[in-house]
Amino acid sequence: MSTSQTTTTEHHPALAQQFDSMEQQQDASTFGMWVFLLTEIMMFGGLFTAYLIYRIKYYDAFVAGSTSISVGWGFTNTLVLIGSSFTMAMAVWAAQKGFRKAQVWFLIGTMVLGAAFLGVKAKEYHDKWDECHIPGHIIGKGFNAWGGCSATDPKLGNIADEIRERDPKVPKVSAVQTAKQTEIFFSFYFAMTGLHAFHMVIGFGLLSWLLWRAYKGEFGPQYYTPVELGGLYWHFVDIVWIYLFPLLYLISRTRT
Amino acid sequence: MSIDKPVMPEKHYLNDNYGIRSWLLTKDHKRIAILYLFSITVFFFIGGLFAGLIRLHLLTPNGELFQADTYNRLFTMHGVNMIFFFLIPSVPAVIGNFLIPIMIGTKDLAFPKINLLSWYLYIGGATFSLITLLNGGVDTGWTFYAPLSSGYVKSPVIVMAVGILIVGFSSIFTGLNFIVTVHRMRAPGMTWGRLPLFVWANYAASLIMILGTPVIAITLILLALERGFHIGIFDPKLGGDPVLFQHMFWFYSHPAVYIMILPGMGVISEIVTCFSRKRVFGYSFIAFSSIAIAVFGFVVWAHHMFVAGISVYSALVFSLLSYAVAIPSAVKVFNWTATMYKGSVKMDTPMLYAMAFIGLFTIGGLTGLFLAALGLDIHIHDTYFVVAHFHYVMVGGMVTAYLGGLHFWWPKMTGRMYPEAPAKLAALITFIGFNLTFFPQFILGYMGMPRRYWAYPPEFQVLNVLSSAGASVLAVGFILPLFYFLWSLKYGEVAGDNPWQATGLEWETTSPPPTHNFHHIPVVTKDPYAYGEDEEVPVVH
Amino acid sequence: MQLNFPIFPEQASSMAGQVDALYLFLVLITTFFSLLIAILILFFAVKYRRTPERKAEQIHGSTLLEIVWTVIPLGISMVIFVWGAVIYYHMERPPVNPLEIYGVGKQWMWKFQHPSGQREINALHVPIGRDVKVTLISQDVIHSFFVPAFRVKQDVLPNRYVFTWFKATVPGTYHLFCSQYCGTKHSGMVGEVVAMTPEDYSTWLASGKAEGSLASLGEKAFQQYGCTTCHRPDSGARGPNLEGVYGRPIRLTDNRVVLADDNYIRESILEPNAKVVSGFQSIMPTFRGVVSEDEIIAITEYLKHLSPQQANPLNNRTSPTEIRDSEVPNIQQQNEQQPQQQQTPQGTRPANPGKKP
Amino acid sequence: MSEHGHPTPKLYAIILACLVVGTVLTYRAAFWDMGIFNPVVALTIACTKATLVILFFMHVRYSSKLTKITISAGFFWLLIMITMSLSDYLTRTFLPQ
Repeated sequence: MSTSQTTTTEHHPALAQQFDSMEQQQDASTFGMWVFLLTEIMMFGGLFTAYLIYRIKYYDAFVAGSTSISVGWGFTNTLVLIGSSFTMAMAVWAAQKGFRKAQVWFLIGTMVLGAAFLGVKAKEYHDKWDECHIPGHIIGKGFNAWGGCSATDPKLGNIADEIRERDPKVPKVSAVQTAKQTEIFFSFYFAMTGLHAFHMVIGFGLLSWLLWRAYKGEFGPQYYTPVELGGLYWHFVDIVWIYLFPLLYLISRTRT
Repeated sequence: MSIDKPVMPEKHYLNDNYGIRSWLLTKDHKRIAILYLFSITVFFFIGGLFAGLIRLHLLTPNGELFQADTYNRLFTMHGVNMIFFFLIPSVPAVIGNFLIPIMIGTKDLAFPKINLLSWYLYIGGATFSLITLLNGGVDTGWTFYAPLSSGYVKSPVIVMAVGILIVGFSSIFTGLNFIVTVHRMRAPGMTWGRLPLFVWANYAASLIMILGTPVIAITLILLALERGFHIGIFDPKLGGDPVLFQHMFWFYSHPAVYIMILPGMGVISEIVTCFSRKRVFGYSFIAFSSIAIAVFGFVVWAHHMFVAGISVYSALVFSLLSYAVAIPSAVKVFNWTATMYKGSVKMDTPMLYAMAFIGLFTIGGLTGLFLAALGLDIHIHDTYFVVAHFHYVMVGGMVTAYLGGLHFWWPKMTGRMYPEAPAKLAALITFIGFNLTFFPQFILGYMGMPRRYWAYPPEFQVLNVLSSAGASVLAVGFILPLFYFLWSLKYGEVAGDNPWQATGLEWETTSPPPTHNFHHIPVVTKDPYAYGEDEEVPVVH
Repeated sequence: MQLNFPIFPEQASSMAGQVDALYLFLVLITTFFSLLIAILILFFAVKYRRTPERKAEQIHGSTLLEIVWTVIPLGISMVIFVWGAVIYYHMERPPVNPLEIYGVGKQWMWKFQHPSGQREINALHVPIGRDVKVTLISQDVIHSFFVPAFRVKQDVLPNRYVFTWFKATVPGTYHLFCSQYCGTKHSGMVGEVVAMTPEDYSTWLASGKAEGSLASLGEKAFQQYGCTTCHRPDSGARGPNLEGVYGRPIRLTDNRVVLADDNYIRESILEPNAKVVSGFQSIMPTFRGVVSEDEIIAITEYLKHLSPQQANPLNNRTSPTEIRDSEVPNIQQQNEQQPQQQQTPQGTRPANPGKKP
Repeated sequence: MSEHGHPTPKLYAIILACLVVGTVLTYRAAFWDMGIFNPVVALTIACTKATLVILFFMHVRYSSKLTKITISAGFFWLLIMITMSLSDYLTRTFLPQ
């Protein structure tokens, strides 16, 4: 299909009936994607706003919470995601140029990196589970009602203690107290990274579909809009992470 | 022109294809608009039923008809139904969906599949939230304030939140489709300065849909998580701040009232010009005031929270900005009035609705000034004054505009005229019933009757009885069109392409339009509302 | 049905007249513009009705007119804004030397406590002619304290004190409503506010069976919960001496300075280690779930009485940010140096002739 | 991308390098005590990185004005939400005289 050199004057098979030309179709689709990303900005924006308010309100607890998540894994994941953004950009470039093989490989690369990111995320979530840092307790039953965590020993108090041992400047905060406020930190941590990971999963699905079509050779210089749109989406998800990393992992690391 | 009787076109979008599949899998924006028309009518009457029961209950002061719990569920379901399932999709998803592509001269919206998807999301989400009715409905009020909704009520709040979330995505996709279509799909010669004001208004409303709706989505997700898992973001027991919920909720829900009213304003601009046979007065001012309303609408939300415990300084800022939104609305009203000046006015049903809109919206808008005035709002906040104000804008404004638009474009949608006499009667009944229902509520509100009260002190009874009496009249006014519209589908006079002798691309194609809207994509050479250029003074009917 | 129903609420507070004046002004504006538009529309519709002889005259617009009807509404709305803001400012400014009453809202009742110890449910007795400050808190969801005759309304939040004030002017019985939807019996969360002449009020106070003043109730609770074990005025105390603390800026362990107001004291009881006073260990257990909102209020009142000034110094402050370092007492030093003596640095403070309780 | 001028793989590689450097820098900077400037620095770097991705990976540098306006609008609205909400939270403690 892609090998048959259609020109815009003829009817390209991928041209939808409501559009007059491939160019109009691509323009409209790309713009549509941007408008969609606008809604995504506002959706994450609601979370960011709420996060900011609580970060100001419960700063110390946020420091304690932030310190308990692994900055190393966060750093690694940032690099992984940036790398995947690069391969995605290259996939779009290859599609534009009509290099079918390169395009397929770059898409595979993006998916591998995306999967690696999700894998690391899963590991981090699992660690939090083990440490009893899953928020959302049923009132009165302690920090995590399911994970076998006891009600009276929220480990976050211990984190606060550790921080305190290293730095006397940090105010003394009781275990229970820290637990409650840090729980809000973890609520944000899981809500934000969870929503982000959810977007990654959707992106992964999109990429698989693109990969299939790319493998069949549907994309070429005439028609590569789906790859372009998938790319925009993937980069957006990357941008969200670029903000999440410092906001969640790097709150006042100087105190540790 | 009245000599040769108009005939129905042979082939049009309604008879292009038959069968349930051709409707449920259609990608034609016109058919999707009809799907929306059916579904929002259903939800309108469900919501109306709840309203009727509320008014019936309030006939007596001591709450004798329903239990308090039932009453609370009634007003919540009324609010949710009317706002999320009727008002927000009403004009954009029905009339806008049908007309925007035709008005700008294109074959369809930019993304027909997404358009169909958004109808499915709408119907799916709305039906999903009606599941709560099996459990008696939700009793949080449509505002879902935490921590009441997150921890105290026993009704299925999460189901409702998910339902509204899904409908929210439907709204986002509709807005997205409109914006891209208006930007990228205009016919040759259709410049921004030639766009019909209806398109401008819907464009402005779409901006709010895509910028505001995602925020309510995330807010409802957090609320559901709070209720399900006690994550502590809104629950003060866990260190959360319930006022934050209000901020996030109103960040969407205040602009959302402009999603509801702006498209209605667009309808009025079309009707007033057509029935006055006049160019619109101050085209660019009306067009830009729509955008101004959409933008300013985003910076005034905390005027819903003046007594909620927000900072004094913040309250001052939000109050000041609230007045900024009043100005463009005033500009529109004055421009419509001026458009009628020295026109050639014919008072057909759509014009009656338009005139009612201008009057009622003026009252609704001006009473908004009461609520934005800080010292005064303290007293009337959360009273029936707010209820009356809101209904003047939403029923007196939006529903009136929607009905006006439906009458105006009914011949275009179905190819047949509605019967004029019962329609005029219905318009009159609606107007009288509406004022009788809601005007007493202003007085009740200033007297201090709080909203959402199942029982009230006896001195408020007379006004409540008046209001309930008005509601029964209003109900007749709303049910009447249902019958004569249905009747007209079979027996209505064949309308012809342009029964109103109106300008605008939608009147240049057949009624009903063909599946691809035009036989040839039109080229626009004239300004909008070019009345009076080739005028032979038509007297229709 | 009462057929001679009122259409205007009673005016029974010092603010009511001001609010009503603005209301009437706005009614005037609304009536004027609504009639203007309605008359114009109807007039045009009749005068310019469609006839075969006459064509519409095409007018494109007029920038001058557009400016006129932009500027005039803008001017009017600015007048309304300023007027409304001035009233609001008066409403929000805390009164000096008010009668302080505490209120607790819960599903679905109001509880009030008078400083002299009277408690009321769904009723509030106040004297006329005196500023009454009501400090409010909710035990569960958000409620709203609304007295239409006084034109006051304030949402009552859980976990945080808010206040409102009024000065009743006319004796009588008025509605008290909860105006923020709060669940099933929202409309049952009503009561009455009884405004009485000062003489009647003192009679009422005397007749009520108060179990002692609010402060004495607080003192009882203070002892009952064993607060005195640590909060003692001697050098060995494990907790800061609370005499004279209320209304003062406090330095915390992390060198921040906070104002010891109602909210701070409440937080310190329920979440003792959130803001620990400099020089002390965070060893106090939480009293959440042990002590009731009513008791917290009583204890706060007791601490207030331990302060040398009777007037609430918070009423004279502008903002906590204005607290200067020199103003901040070091409670620990105070404990060590003058163990037996009740002393508070009064140097920079505006002299407020205080009577000891 | 109708307005032409395409980024090359070389340019993409340069951007990738910049992003990696930015990430390392954020990471390092978080451990230097700069007082209140820590979050400022972190967010500045994040914004720079985001801008690079938007401009080059997402081709906005080569796109129409409309796309640019759309993106600016997104961030502008986000700013409205944040600043207006904070206007309440940051001034709540002040009491009017």
